Amino acid sequence: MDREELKALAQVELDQQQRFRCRILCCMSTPCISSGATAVFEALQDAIKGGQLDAEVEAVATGCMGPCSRGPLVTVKTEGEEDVIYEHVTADLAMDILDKHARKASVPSLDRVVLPRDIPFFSKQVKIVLADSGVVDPERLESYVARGGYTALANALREMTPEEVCEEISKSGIRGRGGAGYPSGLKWHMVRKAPGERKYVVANGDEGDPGAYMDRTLMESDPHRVLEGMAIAGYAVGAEQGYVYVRGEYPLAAKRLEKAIRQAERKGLLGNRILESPFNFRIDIRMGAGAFVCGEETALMQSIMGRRGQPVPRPPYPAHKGLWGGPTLINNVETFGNIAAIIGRGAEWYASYGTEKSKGTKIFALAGKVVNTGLIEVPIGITLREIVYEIGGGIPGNKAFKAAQTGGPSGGCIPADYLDVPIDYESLARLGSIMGSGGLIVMDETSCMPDVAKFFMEFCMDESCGKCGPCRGGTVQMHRILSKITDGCATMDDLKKLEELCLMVKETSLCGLGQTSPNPIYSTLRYFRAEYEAHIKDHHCPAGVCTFPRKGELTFNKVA
Amino acid sequence: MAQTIHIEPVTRIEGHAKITIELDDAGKVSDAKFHVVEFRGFEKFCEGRTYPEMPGITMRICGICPISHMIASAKACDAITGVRIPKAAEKLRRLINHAQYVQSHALSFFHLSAPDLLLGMESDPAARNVIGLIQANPDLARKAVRLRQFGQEIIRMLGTKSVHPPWAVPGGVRDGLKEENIEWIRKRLPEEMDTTELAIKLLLDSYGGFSREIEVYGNFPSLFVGLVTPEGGLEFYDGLLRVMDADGKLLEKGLANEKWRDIIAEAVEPWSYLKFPYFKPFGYRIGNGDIPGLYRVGPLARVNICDFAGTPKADRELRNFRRLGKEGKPVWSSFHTHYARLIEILFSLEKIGELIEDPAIMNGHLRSQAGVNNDMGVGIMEAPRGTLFHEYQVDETGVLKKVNLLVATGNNNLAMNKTILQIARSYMDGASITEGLCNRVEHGIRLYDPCLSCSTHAVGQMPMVLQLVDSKGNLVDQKVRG
Amino acid sequence: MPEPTPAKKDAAKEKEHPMGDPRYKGIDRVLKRQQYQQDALIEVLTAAQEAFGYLTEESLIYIARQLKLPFSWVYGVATFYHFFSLKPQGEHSAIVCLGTACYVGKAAEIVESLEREFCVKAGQTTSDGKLTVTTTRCLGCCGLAPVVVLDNNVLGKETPETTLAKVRQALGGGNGGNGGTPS
Amino acid sequence: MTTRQNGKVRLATAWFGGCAGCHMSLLDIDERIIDLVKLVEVVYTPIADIKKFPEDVDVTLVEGSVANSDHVREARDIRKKSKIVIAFGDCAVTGNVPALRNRLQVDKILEEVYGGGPGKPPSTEEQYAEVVPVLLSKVIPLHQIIPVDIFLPGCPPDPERIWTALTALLQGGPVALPPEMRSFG
Amino acid sequence: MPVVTLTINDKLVSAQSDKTVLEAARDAGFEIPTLCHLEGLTPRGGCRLCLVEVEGVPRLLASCVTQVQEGMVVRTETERLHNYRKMMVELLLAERNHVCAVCVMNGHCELQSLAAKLGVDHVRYDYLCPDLPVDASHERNTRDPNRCILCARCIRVCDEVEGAHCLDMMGRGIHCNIITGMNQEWGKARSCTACGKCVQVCPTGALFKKGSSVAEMEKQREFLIWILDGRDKKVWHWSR
Repeated sequence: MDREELKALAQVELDQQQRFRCRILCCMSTPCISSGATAVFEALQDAIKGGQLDAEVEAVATGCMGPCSRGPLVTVKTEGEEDVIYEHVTADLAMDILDKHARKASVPSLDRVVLPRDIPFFSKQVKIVLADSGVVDPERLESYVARGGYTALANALREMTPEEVCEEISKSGIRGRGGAGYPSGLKWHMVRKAPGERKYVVANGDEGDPGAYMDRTLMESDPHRVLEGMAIAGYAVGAEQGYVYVRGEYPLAAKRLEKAIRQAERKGLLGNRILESPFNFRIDIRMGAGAFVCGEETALMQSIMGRRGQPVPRPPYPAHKGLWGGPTLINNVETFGNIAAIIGRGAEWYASYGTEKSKGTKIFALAGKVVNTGLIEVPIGITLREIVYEIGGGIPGNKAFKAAQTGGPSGGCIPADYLDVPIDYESLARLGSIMGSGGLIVMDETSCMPDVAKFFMEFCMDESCGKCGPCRGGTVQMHRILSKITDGCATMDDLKKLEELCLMVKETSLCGLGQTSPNPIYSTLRYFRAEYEAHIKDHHCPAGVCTFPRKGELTFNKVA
Repeated sequence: MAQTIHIEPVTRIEGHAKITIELDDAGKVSDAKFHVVEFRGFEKFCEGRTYPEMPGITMRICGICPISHMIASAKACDAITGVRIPKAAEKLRRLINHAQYVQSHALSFFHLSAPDLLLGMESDPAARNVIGLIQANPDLARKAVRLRQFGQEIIRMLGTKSVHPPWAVPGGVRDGLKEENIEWIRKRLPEEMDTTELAIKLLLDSYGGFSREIEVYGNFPSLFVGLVTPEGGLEFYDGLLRVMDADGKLLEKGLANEKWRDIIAEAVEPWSYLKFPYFKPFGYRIGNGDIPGLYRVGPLARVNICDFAGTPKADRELRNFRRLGKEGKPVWSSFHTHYARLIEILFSLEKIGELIEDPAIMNGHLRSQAGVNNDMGVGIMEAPRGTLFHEYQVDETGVLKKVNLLVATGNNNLAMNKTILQIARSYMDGASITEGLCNRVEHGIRLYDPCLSCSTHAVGQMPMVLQLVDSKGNLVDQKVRG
Repeated sequence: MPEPTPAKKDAAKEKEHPMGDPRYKGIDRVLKRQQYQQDALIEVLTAAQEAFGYLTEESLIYIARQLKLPFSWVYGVATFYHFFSLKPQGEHSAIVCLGTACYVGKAAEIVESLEREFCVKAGQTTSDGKLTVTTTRCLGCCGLAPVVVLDNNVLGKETPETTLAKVRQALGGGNGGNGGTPS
Repeated sequence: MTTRQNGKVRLATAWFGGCAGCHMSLLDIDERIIDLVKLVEVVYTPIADIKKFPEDVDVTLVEGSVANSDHVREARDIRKKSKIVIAFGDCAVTGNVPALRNRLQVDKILEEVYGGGPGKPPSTEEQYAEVVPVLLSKVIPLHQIIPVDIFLPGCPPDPERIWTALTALLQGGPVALPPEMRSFG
Repeated sequence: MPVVTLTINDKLVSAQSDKTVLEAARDAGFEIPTLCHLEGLTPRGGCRLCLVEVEGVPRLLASCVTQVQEGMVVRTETERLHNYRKMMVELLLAERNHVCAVCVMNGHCELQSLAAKLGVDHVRYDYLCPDLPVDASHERNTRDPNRCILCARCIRVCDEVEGAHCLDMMGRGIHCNIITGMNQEWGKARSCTACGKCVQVCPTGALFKKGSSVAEMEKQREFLIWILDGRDKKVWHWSR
């Protein structure tokens, strides 16, 4: 296939879609499926067939639409009308939807489940990466192509030199969405210039942060976007082999990617002589098997090579010596999700979103004690208040906002005082947190901060690979001290020890997991020190979470 | 009104323990108990280790007689490998053991017991200790320190450290003696001999003032257990098990070590972490509360059961000692343990003198090599405080499956309880607790020189609190000394 | 109750696998697809776990031989990743998500109630082999927190009570409580 | 160190879960002990008859690990009454050999060690609860119960090591042992 | 090989450009503590004891895996590094059951002497006291995981020098452990050639010659350089 044929394919698909008077899009991502979306979709299909509506109405299984807690979600696209989104759809309600939109019947009961489009949840979002999520059928290449998919790749192959592609990425100002925020363009240039016979492109889909699932959603809802981004990267850096490393917990994502790769190969969008150019690029899927540390790039490479996912010291950086010694470009799945848009619409357009130092949009997984939970894509620089109170709809039960946790186990907590701080890499770092992969957990007054820190430390302790001493032993000891604090049998000396350990583990650990593991303690200590001291000095948990069986009195064995 | 008196901690012994004395409604002593209050669990945590590590681990049971444990353990390990250790190694092990007898007995006599003997049972408790002794008689104290040092120094020569030397190993020992060591020992021996003879003289001179103590400090019929040479001589390192009854009749003339289980069994009591071994053929408790299987080990027992010592000076003293027994019977009173102990120092010094003049001790072959050849090994030897049993079972790889340790002090557990009961009964009058009574009861324990670190399961410092508790357990009176 | 693996039924029809167990065919397929490349170890282990329900020692030895990798290497990899289990799993599995959102939603209480009810510790299987209770770090369903996966069905917005009821039902009958009767 | 009227430092030694080897090593300073007695007043030690730990002690050497409830109580008492507490020997510093039991469950050990013989095992009867102390589930070093000022490792610490530390202390200087004098074991 | 000049602890040092900072520092007479590093084995960078400060680099760098660069300014002994090293050794001592007094390597152990050198006279953290069985099934060697610091020297020597790869690491985090074969008894692991190299490179008493008693085990490591020089450079070291 060449560029013309690609255009033709898109046209065919568009024509096909226009034949339907009404298209009913059903979200079939994991959260909605677990809320019963399969039954809704099947009921719709049956009814369409049974009611001889096949010619006019189409039911499409799509990816995520965003407000996951309201699932199953259904979007109805009717010619000449505004799209309507329904929440909490059941099989019965699906019949009503069919009646109303396909048969133009009046079904007032449906008004209860209409999700207004003008609420801030939607209006505050800017969808670049998730533009097609919830719109396209992730299992059909044509669906993506009809939305303009793969044209960016075609244009790059045809009109741009690899150097120019890298430059375009640099100009866009996009930074790695995996957490650290390293400028992607710089990385691409580095890999492009690195000497080496064989180079590799790796999409890091080992989304380990508890509370973040944008990568999964992207891979499940719009797999071709990721593949296209990788192919462009392959062209730019001179790689012929790519790997998507998918977290083991995401079998559906792997399945859809697998399917997408096969479809793309069949159409000549991947494989040899892509779009009739001399460029060859294969993509393989590698499954993780349950190890958070494999999100760290050197550990991830070990895992791809079938080894224990233990990090190796850097330098050499993967960009110089990565998989099998070849220069390797590792970017997050979300980062790759941005590439087609940047190349397709230009770096300048992209750079118009975001702040001076952080360009574009960022997807957050909004969860915890907030009314609207789900996946949101917002321009970088938006304030936390806008996210929590406008997009998120505030805290349920009229409770007080206490803190928002970003960045998962490597991140930190942002207290209410900083609700108006714009969310970008630098501001978050100044507050002692990180952007991370985008988990954003809202906590209200019922969360105990030492307990929160203990929760994250337990995570790090379980996920430490065990290679370097400070992380292996340090996380265990930090967890012990935090346990003593939440059990009410710590001393102020323990707190001092904890702070010393934090600094030591941060500065001496081999990889990012260890280096960032004390962050939750740091930030909670920074903003909620009084809460720690209340546990230690007064044997009192202000949030009422921790129980102290023997208040103030320590038995010997407890101390031991 | 019945009461209980607590003595806590018992001091000037090697370890932690408490004593309680129970009084009946008439204020008469009805029972006395010696509680060992610590537990370390060597028998359990050694399981899973490899047997060659055992001499090094088990000697940490005790800092006073680590050599005994090291050697008993090494002997048990020898038995597991099934090898006969080289002659020189055996002689060296005997040498280090005699050195230990010198230092340990010197410590027991001078540092722990002498304050009572030389300063008086009822003297000021604040000064009634080795420091008081140093101040009262610096010359004697210096002699005592040097006698103990002599023993410790020989241990250091062989094992590089005076406490816990990593020296005896399965199949032999790690290092031998050097010429200059022998020279040093030879030069120091006469001085130490003099100190010991001086001590014997001091002790016997003081006997006149202790006639009542001799009468009631553990003066009761009992069995005596210990090792003797095949010829019936005094033996510390190796030998046959002998059991003598209170009349001097031999119940076991010379039992092979592996058969020790035939004659010894252990009982437990809820009030002590130290077990209660007894002579198995006679049973533990019988109806009237008597314990027919009660036996004693240690210097008194050893000197009682042997036919002769085997060295001139020791034999001379032994003849003198025998006269203390009534009607040709063994010596019953534990008070004479002090004397027996000093005889043993003399014997050890003489033996050290013999050993260093034996050219065979300088032979360079010190270790036999072998792997696991038996699944079980027993090592029995005489520690300063009495017979010490180590028994190991191993799997075919040499990992310990079962460890049994019966330590010297444990063997004397029943006797110690009986001794303090006897003392309490004769010195307790009315419901008031005197300081002197406390000390006398404690001295009764000190006679056995109990090494409670040794008592495996048990160690304890003996703080001393005397408590009067009524029959309902209410505290009536308490005396804390200090 | 799930089938005792469909592969067994076909055993008579299909040619016996040299290992004497037709389930090895699933492993062979992946081995071939990956061209016996050593770096495909994790994929092959995944296939073995799918075929046997857990990684048997025999299967690990087989994989090591096929990939020409040292035993210790294969064992080291198999024990590094939480996904692999070297012990047989129960007929039913309840996986409680302990991701941040679920933690904030008090998922720990669900784990505790399961542990109490069925006398198991998280990560273990009941003595009668009926139920395995495990925890996981975020299933990416944070919008539905707290989340429990019962026999591959994702259940959202759970409470200890609702989870217990569903697990009891899955185990057959309302009295699933005896599932963990200590033997 | 403040000097007393008699010019002597008030010294105490105590002994918890250990083997007495450190005390033996202290005695192994040999004749120097006679010099030491000129400088210090030994106010409490297991080898003397003072039963109650006295008030206002300058230096206390604590041998042994903390293994039972008595030790915990005594350690706290010692801390209250001593200016300087020295963890004396590996058991006090690390738990050492007594801590080898930590990998096991204490109830199980007791059961196995005392089961089988005639009679009842220790600590099972209430009337002796006060007499026979409760074992801690883990044997711990001294500094996990009370703050410790100086650590003197070694199994046992070599007499030279003890002498170096004591003389430094008695001369009022800080105790700074050279590397070869501070190793465990 | 080109030579670069760098500054280590204020001293101007020159080194071949393929050398690591550790090698350059040691050549210049500066002692940097290491546990997982052993000359002759591939560097691992796991123990983190050899961390150094490099001017202009915000992070601390493991000198065993950092190559020298022209103009580099390195500090190997600062108070910060010293404190961290102390803490690392304490963490190692706390995570397993290291009882120096009754260890076969007492007096010869790298961990023990390093602790003494760094002034670790007590461990501030809780001892974790894991219950780990001793494996004495091998005819020549014994493995006691209670004394293991997971430095992986044994794994590397078995793989890189002996070529047997009988040893590897299992589990993760605090539950890591060294295994032989399919985590089976060492005596039954057929890939073991009983060469004993692992025993000799082990810095502690975790691996020792069967039958060793307390404080008796001493290790000799020169063989590693002899083998590597003989094999790779055809240079043989004839002892005496």
